[in-house]
Amino acid sequence: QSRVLVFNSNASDPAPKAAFEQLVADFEAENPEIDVQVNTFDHEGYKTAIRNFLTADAPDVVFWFAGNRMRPFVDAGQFMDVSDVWAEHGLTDSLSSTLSAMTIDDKQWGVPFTYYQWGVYMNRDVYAQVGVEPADTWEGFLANCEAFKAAGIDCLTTGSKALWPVAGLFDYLSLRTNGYDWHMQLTNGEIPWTDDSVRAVFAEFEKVLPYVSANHAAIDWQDAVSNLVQGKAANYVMGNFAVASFKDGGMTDDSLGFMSFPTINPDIPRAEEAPTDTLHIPAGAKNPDDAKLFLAFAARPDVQTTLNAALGQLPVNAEATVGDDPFLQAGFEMLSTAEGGIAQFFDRDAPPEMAKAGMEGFQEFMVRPERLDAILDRLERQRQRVYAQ
Amino acid sequence: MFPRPIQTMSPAAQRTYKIVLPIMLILWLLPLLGVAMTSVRPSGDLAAGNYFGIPSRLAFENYADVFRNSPLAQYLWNSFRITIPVMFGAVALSCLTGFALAVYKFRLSLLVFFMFVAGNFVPFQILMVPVRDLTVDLGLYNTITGLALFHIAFQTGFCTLFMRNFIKALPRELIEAARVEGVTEWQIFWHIVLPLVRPAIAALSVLVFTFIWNDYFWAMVLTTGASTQPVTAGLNSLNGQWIAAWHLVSAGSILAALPPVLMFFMMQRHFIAGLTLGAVK
Amino acid sequence: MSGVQLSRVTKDFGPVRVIHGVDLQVDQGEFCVFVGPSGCGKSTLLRMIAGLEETSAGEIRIEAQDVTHADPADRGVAMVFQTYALYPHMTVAQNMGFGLKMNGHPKAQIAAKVAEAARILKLDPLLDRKPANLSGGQRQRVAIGRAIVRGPKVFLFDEPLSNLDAELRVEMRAEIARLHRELGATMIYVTHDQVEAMTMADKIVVLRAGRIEQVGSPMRLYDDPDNRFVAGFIGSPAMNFVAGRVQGGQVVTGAFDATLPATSPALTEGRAVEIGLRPDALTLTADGPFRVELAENLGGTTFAHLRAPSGEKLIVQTGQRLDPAGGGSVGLTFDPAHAFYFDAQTGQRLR
Amino acid sequence: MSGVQLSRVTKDFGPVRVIHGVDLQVDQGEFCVFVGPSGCGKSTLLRMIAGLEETSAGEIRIEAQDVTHADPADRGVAMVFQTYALYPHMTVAQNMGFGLKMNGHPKAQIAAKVAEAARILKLDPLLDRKPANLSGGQRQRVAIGRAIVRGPKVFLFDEPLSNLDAELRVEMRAEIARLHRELGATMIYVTHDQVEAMTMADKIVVLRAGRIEQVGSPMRLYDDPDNRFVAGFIGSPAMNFVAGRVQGGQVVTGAFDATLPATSPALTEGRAVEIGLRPDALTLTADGPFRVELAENLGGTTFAHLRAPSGEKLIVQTGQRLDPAGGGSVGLTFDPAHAFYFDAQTGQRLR
Amino acid sequence: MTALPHPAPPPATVPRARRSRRQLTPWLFLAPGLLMFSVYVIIPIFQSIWVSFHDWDGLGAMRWIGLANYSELWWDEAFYTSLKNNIIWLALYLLAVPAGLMIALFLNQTVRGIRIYKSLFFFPFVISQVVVGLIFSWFYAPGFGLFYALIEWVTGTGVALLADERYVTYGIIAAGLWPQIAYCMILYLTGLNAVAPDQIEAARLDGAKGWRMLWHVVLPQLRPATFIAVVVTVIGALRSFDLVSIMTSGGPFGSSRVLSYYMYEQALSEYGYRMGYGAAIAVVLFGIMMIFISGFIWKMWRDEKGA
Ligand SMILES: Nc1ncnc2c1ncn2[C@@H]1O[C@H](COP(=O)(O)OP(=O)(O)OP(=O)(O)O)[C@@H](O)[C@H]1O
Ligand SMILES: Nc1ncnc2c1ncn2[C@@H]1O[C@H](COP(=O)(O)OP(=O)(O)OP(=O)(O)O)[C@@H](O)[C@H]1O
Ligand SMILES: [Mg+2]
Ligand SMILES: [Mg+2]
Repeated sequence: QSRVLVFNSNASDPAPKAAFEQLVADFEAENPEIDVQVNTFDHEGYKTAIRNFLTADAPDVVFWFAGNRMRPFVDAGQFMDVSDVWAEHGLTDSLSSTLSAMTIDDKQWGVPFTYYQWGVYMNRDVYAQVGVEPADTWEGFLANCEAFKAAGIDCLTTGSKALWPVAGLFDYLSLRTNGYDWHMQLTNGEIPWTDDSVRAVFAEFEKVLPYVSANHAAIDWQDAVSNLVQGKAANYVMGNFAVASFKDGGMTDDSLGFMSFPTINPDIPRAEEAPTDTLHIPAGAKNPDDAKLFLAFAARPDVQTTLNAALGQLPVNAEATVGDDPFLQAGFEMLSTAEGGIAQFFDRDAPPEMAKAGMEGFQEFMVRPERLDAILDRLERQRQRVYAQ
Repeated sequence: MFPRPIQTMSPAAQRTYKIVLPIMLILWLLPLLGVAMTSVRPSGDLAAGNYFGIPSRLAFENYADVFRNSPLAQYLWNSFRITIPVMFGAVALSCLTGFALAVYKFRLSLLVFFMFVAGNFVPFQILMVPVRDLTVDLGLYNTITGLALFHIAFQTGFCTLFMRNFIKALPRELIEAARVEGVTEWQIFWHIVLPLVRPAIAALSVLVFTFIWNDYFWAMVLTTGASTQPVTAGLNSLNGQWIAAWHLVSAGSILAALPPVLMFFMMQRHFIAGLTLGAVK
Repeated sequence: MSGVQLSRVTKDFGPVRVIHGVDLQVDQGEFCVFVGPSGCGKSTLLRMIAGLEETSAGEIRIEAQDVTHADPADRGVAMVFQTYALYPHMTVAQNMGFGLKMNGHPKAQIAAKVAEAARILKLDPLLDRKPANLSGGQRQRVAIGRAIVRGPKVFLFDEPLSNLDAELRVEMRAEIARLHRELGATMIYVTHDQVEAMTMADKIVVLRAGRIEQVGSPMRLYDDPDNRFVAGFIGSPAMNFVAGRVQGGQVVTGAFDATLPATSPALTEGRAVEIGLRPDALTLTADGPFRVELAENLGGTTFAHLRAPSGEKLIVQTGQRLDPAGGGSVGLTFDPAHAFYFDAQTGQRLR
Repeated sequence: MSGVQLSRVTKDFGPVRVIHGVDLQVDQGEFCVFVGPSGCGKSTLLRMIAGLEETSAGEIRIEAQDVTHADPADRGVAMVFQTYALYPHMTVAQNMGFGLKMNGHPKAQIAAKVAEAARILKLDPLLDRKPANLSGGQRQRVAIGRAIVRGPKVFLFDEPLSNLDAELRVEMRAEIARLHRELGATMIYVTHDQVEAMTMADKIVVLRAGRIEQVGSPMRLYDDPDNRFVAGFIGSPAMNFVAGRVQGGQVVTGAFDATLPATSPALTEGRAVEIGLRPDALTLTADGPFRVELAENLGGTTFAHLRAPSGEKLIVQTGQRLDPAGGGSVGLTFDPAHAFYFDAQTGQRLR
Repeated sequence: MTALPHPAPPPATVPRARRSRRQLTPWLFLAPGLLMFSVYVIIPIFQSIWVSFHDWDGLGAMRWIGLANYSELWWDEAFYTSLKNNIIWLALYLLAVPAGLMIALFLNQTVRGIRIYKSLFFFPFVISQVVVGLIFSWFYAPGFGLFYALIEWVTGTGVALLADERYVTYGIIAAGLWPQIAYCMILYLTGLNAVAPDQIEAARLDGAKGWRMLWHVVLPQLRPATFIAVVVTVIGALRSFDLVSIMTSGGPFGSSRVLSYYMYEQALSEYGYRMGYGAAIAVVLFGIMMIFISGFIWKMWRDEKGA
C-alpha cells in the first residue's frame, strides 16, 4: 500500500514544469513507497486558487513565496510549522540566507528551494553605438542616460502595466539611498511614508524619470524586453528570469550585459534583491510526515543543484552548486558578496495591501512626479491602516 | 430618414444610400476586420512592422499554432461543457417557474415574480463573496459543475421574466378549456403550454447560450486553471502569455467569438425575438 | 330535479360584488340564453357554472348534484369559448380527443367518439388539419365538436359567434340550433346579439348589473316585459318611451294630444308613468305635430326619427319612403292596446 | 369644376392591378359612399385621393386642381382612419392642433380652431385627456375633430365606425350626418355596412374588383339596380334569386307554379334569366308548396326561410309569427311589378 | 344521437384536500427554480450585506467591525475614483441610446441585402466583452494600434490611450459603447417595425416631415424601446467589469477602476483578500443599482395593474 502525497504547483510554463516533474521523479525514486500527485495550476490563477484549496481541500505540499507573502496564511493558521525539519536537517545553516524571510514568531513555516537576482540588464550594442561605458555610480548612470537621450534611445525601459516591475526599480533606489535596514523598516511599516528619508529616495527616482520609456504604463514587461532587444532602450531593471526572453529575442551572452544596480550613496553597504520561492505544508495536510520528507528532500544541496539548473535560477542551499550560465554566475557572485543584505521583493517584504498601494503609487509617480506629496500622503494613510491590524 | 422609404426619394439619393451603406459597415466593423486581418498575418510581418499593409501571405497556421501551443482547445471545450448544460437547466427551470407565475393567481405571485426580476438586475458583484464561499463549501470550487450551477440559478431570474411574460400572453382560454376537460395541471403544462412556447424556448436558449458563453466575471471568480476555465477567462490568461504576439491573440479572439456569432447567424430570428421580448440582459 | 339550478349565487371580485345572489332554474334539455349590457356579469355567471370562477356564496347544482366547489372537470359540463380556444399545435382530431386521452380513455374509444362527433358536425374531411388552416366557422365547429365528444350534461357557450362575420354567424346559428335539437342537451348561451337571443332561446335570462331582470321565452319578453329595462333591451330598434301621467282615469301625455284609457288598476290617479310604444306599433298619418328630423330609408323599411311637440324623440318603422334629410310634419296613430306602461320611478311595468 | 374628380385612375401594386381605370365625379358638398365586397379596392381608392398611395396612372383633381402627385399635406384633404390613428402621447387638444402646429400656425389661432371644433363635437370636457382614457366613440369623435380643425376641402373616412359597438355606431352615424349638413364639405366615406351606406349617402359608389359597378343615390340603387351584383349587394336581407326562362312571352320558373308577364323587350324568347324578388315584396299565404325550414321571430318582424319545390331557397319578411323550428308549408304571392330580371350569364339587368 | 355516456359520477362535494392541493400546485412548479435562485442569488445578497460589517480575509474567522468598512470607504480616494468613473460610464454609456437610434433609422429601409447589413451591424453585441476588450486593446496599442497610428498621423504624436489617466476611462467606454450601440440599434429596429403605420399616415396628412415627424410622432411610439434601451444601458454601465479587467486591470495606477472592478480587486485579487471591504463596495453599488431596479419594478407593477 503506497502513501500518497499531493503537491500543488504553479509551474505552468514548460521549463519549470519539466523541472518539477524531474524533482518529483527523483523523490519517488528515493521513496518508492510514496506516490506524489502533482496538480499544476496556471501561474497567475494559482495566486487566488491557493486561498481556496488551503481551506477547502488541502494538499500536502504547496508552492508559495517567502516573506510577507506567506504571512496571511501563517497568521490564519493555514501553514504548518516546519521548524522541526529545519532543526533536524541543519537547515538554519545551509539555508541561512533566507532564514529571516522564512521565520515568523521564531518558527519556520516552509522551505525555500530557489531564488534569483535582480539587477540591471543592458544592451551592450547600444552602449557601443552611443559610445559610453556602463557606469557603476548613479551619477555616471544618469550621465549615460543623457547621452542615450541625445541619441534618441531610452536609457531605462520598463513595462509597468502589471505594476510589479516598477517595484524592483523602487527597491533598488531605496536600498541604494537608505540601505537594507531602512528598507526593511519601511516595508515593515516602521517608517512613515511622509518621512524625509522616503522623499530622498523619490528625489533620486525623479532624476531618472526623464530617461524612462514613455508609455511604460501601457505595456507589459515582455514588451519592454523587445525595447531592449531592438536597441530602442539601453537598460532594464529586471529579474534574472527575463534572460530567457532576452535570448529568445535574439540577444546573446555577448550583447546582453548585466550589472548590479549603480551606487547612489557610497557609504551604504551594497544590498541586493533576490525573491525566494518556497514550499510549505498546509495545516490541513493529510500526509504531513511524507510532506516533511519532501521538504527535507527539496532542501538538500544536490537536489537544489539539479532543480535550479533546470529552472535557470539560483539554489538557496549554500552547499549547492550554481549552474554555469554567465548570468547565474554573475548573480550568484553578486548576491554572495552583498554585505548589506538581501531583500525579497517589495510585494514579499511588505504586506499585500501595502504592496499593492505602494506599486500603484510608484507607477503614478513615474507618470506624474508632481503629485509626489499626494501619493505619499495616501501611502502613509494606507500604512497606518494596514500595519495597525 | 425613417418614415420615408428610400424608394420614394430621388435616384441620386438612392444611389448615395447604397454607396454609404457598405462604407458605414466597414467603418463600424473596422476593429473587428483589423483583428481578423491580424489573425492571418504571419508573425514575420509584425516583426517587420507590417501592421496594416496586405499580409505577405495568409498565415492560417496562426490558428493551428493557437491550438498547438496553448490549451485553447481545452478552453473551448470547457465553454461548451458549461454553456450547454446551463442552457438546458436554466430554460427548464424557468419554464416551470414561468408557468407557475403566469397561470396561477396566488397572493405572492407578483412578489415572487418581482423577486426574480430584481435578482436578475442586481450587480452580480454583490453575490461574489457569498457565492464563492458557498461553492468552496460545496467542494465545487474550480469545477465545471460549480460554475454551471451558479449560472443556472442566476439565469433563472432572467429566464423566468421571459417565460412568464410569454406564457402570460397565451390565451387563458386554452388553459381553461383544458381544465374543463379534466386535464391535470401537469398535463396542461406538458401537453399544452410547453408545445406552444417552443419559439420562446428557442429564443431563450440562444440568448442564454450567448450570455453564458461570454461570461467572464464568474469564470474568474469560480474557476482557475485550464482544466475548468471557459474560453473567455482562458483568453485572458493566454493574453498574458502572448504578449506582443498579436497574431495569436487575434486568432484566439476570433476563435472565441465564433460560436456565439455562428449561433446568432443560424438562429437570428429567435435571437432578436428573444432580446426584444425579454428585453433585458 | 335535473338541469342546472342556481340558488342565491354570489360572486365577489375582491371588494366588488359582481353577481348579487342569482336564483335560476335551467331545465333539462332547455336552451337558455343570457343577455344583458356589457359588464353585467353574463360571462362571470357562466364561468361560475363551469367552475372556472370560485363561487363566493350560494349553491350550484347540476343534475341535482351540488357542484358549487367541484373541479371544472368533475361537473360534467363542456364549454365553448368566444375565441374557440383550440390547441393550435394539435390536429382537429387531437383537439377533440385530447380531454379523453388525458383522462385515460382507450384509444379505440376515443377514435370512435371523435368520429361520431365529426360526423354530426360534418368535420370528417378536416380531421387532420391544424386549427390555423381552418376558417373561422370551421374552428367554431371544432370547438363545439370538442365539447360534444365528452358527452357533457350541460353545454356552456360564451358569445361563440361574435368573432364570425355576419354571413357565417347566420349559418352557425342554425347549426347550433340543429345540434340542440339532435342532442337534446341542456345548453346555456351568452350573447349580446338580439337576433341570436330571439331566434335560438327557449328561455332568455336578462341580466343587469349582476341581477336577473326577467326570465322567459323570447316572445314573452317581447310582448310582456316586466320592466322598462327589459322592454327597452329586447327589440330593435328599441321601444320608444314618453312621459305621461294618470289623470281622471286616463293616461295623459304631452307627446300626443290624444289621451289613453287607463287599462290597468295599477294606473292609479296622479301616478307618473312612462308609456312604451314599439316603433312598429306606430303608424304615420298625413298631418300632425311631429317634426321629421331624419329618415333612414333602407329600401323596404324606413325608420323615421320624429320629435314630439314635447321635445321627446320617437322612432317609427314604416314602409313609406321619406326624405332622408327630414323636414315636414306628420301625425301618429297607434292601437292603445299596444301601449305599455311603466312606473316613472321604479321602471316596473304597470299591468 | 369643383369637388373631387377621378379620371381613368389606375393603381398597380407591383404586377397586380387593383384599380382598373376608375372615372368618378364627387360634387362639391356631396356625401359619397364607397361600398363593395372586401378587397374590392375601396380603401385603396380613398388612399389614392388622400395621397397616401401613389397613383399609377390617370388623374385626380380636387377643386379643379390636379393633385395626382401632390403631397398628402398639400391636397386640402383630411382623413379619419378606422383605427382612429390618434397620437397616444398627446392630449385631445394636442391631437387636434397637431396639424396646424406643423404648418406653423400661431398658437392663439390653433387654440381658437381647436375650441371651435371641440364645441361642434362636444369634446370640451375631454380636451386635456389622453386617447387611452377615452371610450371608442369619444376617440372617433376626436379623430373627426382633428380632421375638422384643419378646415379641409374634402373629408375622407375609411370605415370610421366599424370598431364601435352597435349602439354607438347609430349615434356616431347621426353625428357624421349632422356634421355634413353643418359644414357642407365634400365627404367620401368607405363602409361595408348596408345601413350606413343607405342612410348617409347622397351618392353610393358600388365597387367590385377595382371597377365601378354602379353609381347613384341609395334609393336609385335599391329600386333600379343595373345588374345582379348591385341588386344582391344592396338591401338586407339580400334579394332572392330564382332561375327562370322566357317562354311564349312569359317568364317561367320552376320555383313558382305561376308564370310572369315578360314586361321588357329584352326578355326575348328562350332567354335564361334570373328573377330577383326582395324579401319584403313577398307575401305569405296559407297554403302552398313552400316548406318553412326556419323562422326567425324578432318580435315585430319575422324572417321565414323557405325552400321552394325546385330546391331554391327564399327568405320572406313578414309581420306574422311562425314556429321558430319551422315545419309546415306555405304559399307565396307577390306583385309581378316588383320582380327584377337579370341575364343569367352576364348578370345585366333586363329592363 | 343522444348524449354520450359520461364516465364515473362525480362526488357530491369536493374534499378539502383537493382545494388545498390546488393552492399548492404553483409552489410545486416554483420550487426548483425558487430554491436555486434563493440559494444563489437572494440569500447571498443578504450575506453580502452581513459580510460588509466584518473584517474578513476569507481564511480566518470573521471579525465584527460594524460600519468601519463604510467609514473607510468614505476616506478612500480609490473608491471615489471608481465612483467618478462609474458616473462617467453611466453618462457616456447612455450615448449608446441615441447612437443606436440613429443607426436603426439609417438601416430602416428596404433595399436588397439589408437583412445582412442589419445582422452584420449587430455583430459586436454577440461577441464576448473579453474579445471586444482585446480587439480594442489592439486598436489602441501604442506604436502600431490603428487608433494610435491615426492620432499620430493627425497630430504628430501618438497617445497611449490606456496608459494615460486622462483618457483611459473614455477609451474603455468607447470599447463598451461599440456592442452597446449595436444592442440599442436592434431594440430600435424592432421598435420601428411596430410603429403604427396609420399614425405615420395621419401625421403625413398633418404635414409633419423629417425631424418633426421623428420627434413628434415616431419617437413617442418608440418609448418602450427607449425605456428598455435605457434600462439595459444603465445596468450595463454599472456592471462594467470585463472591459476594465481585460484592458487595464484598473490601471494606470487605478485611474480606470470602477466600483465593480474595485470590489473584485479588494476581495479576490492577488494583493487583497478583504472580503468585508469588497462586500461594502458591492453594497454601495447595489444601493445605486437599486434606484434603477426600483424604477423598473415600479413601472412593471404599474403595467401589471393596468393590464
Ligand atoms: N377577474 C376579475 N376581477 C375583477 N373584476 C372582474 C373580473 N372579471 C370580471 N370582472 C368584473 O365583473 C363584471 C362582470 O364581468 P363579465 O365579464 O361577467 O361581464 P359580461 O356580461 O360578460 O360583459 P361582456 O358582454 O362585455 O362580455 C364587470 O364589471 C367586470 O369588470
Ligand atoms: N400594399 C399593398 N400591396 C399589395 N396589394 C395590396 C396592398 N394594399 C392593398 N392591396 C390589395 O389591393 C386590393 C384592394 O385592397 P383594399 O384594401 O383597397 O380593399 P378594401 O376594399 O378596402 O377591402 P376591405 O373592405 O377589406 O377594407 C386587395 O386585393 C389587396 O390585397
Ligand atoms: Mg363576457
Ligand atoms: Mg379597406
